[in-house]
Amino acid sequence: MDVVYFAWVRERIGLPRETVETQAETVADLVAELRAREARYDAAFEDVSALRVALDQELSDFDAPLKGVREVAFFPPMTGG
Amino acid sequence: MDVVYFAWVRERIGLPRETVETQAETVADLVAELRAREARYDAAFEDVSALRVALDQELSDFDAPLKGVREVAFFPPMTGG
Amino acid sequence: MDIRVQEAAFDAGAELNAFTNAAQGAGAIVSFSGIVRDVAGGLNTMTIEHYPGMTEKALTDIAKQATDRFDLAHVMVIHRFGDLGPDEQIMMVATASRHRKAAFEGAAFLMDYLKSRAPFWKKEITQTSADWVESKAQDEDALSRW
Amino acid sequence: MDIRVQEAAFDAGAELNAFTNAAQGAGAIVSFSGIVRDVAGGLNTMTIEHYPGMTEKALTDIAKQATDRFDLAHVMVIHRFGDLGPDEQIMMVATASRHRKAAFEGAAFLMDYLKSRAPFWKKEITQTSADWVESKAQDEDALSRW
Repeated sequence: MDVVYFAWVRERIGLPRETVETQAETVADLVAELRAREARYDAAFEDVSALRVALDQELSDFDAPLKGVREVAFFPPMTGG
Repeated sequence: MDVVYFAWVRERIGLPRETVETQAETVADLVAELRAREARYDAAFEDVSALRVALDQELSDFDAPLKGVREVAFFPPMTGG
Repeated sequence: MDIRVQEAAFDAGAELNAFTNAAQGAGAIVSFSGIVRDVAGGLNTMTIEHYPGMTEKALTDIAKQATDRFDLAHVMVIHRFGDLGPDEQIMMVATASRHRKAAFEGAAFLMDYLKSRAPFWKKEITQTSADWVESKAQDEDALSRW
Repeated sequence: MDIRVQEAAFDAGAELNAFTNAAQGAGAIVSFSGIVRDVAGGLNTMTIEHYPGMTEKALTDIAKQATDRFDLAHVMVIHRFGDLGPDEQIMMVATASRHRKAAFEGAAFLMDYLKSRAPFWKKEITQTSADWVESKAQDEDALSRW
């Protein structure tokens, strides 16, 4: 599964994109796996209420199932316009 | 007192501007005087609810006093923009 | 504040750029332009009559109200009179503000008041007819929201 | 519908004129442009990051929703990414409709959704700081009116 990061999430984790081998059933499960890996992930995902998630480029939420998903993106609330 | 007309009021009365000698105390009194003059004035002022009036270039109403007023304008509702 | 009542055509794009330059630091710019629409029967000419003197006063007053109420950094109103053909620009307003909400509301306020309070009258001339455009009850109603 | 996500600068005035020509018969055109504002400390650069692929999909989806909901004759969205200096154009939306109310509401709707639903992030870089712009609660709240 491809996992991509934007803005300060990308900066905290230190990379824009990685491929993750996971059996996580939901986004929240994936976040728990990532946080357990290393301090920089733990720091980036400390407050998920400050984060947004997109599954295959559609906005989604942290309860959503990952079955069939190829790309998960984590980022802060958008500030376009 | 200068009296000016715009749009279809001007067309019905047949002139854009005239000087009127009047002792009318209010706009409504002036309208009554004009209507008594000739059929074209009577036709133009038949339905004052379809008309607007400005006194010295400020929107006003038909009850307004004419004391001190130099220019009275009659016209249909505006359609700018 | 830039208020113009003129017979000559204007270039909306050039006006938008000039307005944006004049409003440096504003962040949010909204423009509205009104274009002559064709009508059933084929429009030859739209003739716009106005009340010289009162028009400028009314537009200045409306623009001042909008500036104060929405804390606008800059306001522009251009309105033409005389004979216009289909697809010509009739008028344009622009507002500049730090925030998009104020810029949008300022421009909508300007347009609502301009429609019902500035002394312009439109006549649509086709091959077979010449009719004064009638005001709409909804245009007067639009003022009640402000 | 004209949706562009690009690094290059654009000319808002030229875009407004091209949009107006493309929307012939519409009568009412509204545009919004967003400009880089200076910040306390003096802005060197605003860097805009986006999510290639998702950005285009999100903007197209928002523009389709606006078109259907407000019966728009034409919609344009241009949004830049990369490094911008003070007073540069960040983005622009334009709407065309027969009626001014729909053109205004369509443009305000586009902006509200674009602000909170299109994947762009802004970073403000001065001599002494580099801060991601934080989203505002009021931007999320603005969606509730639609």
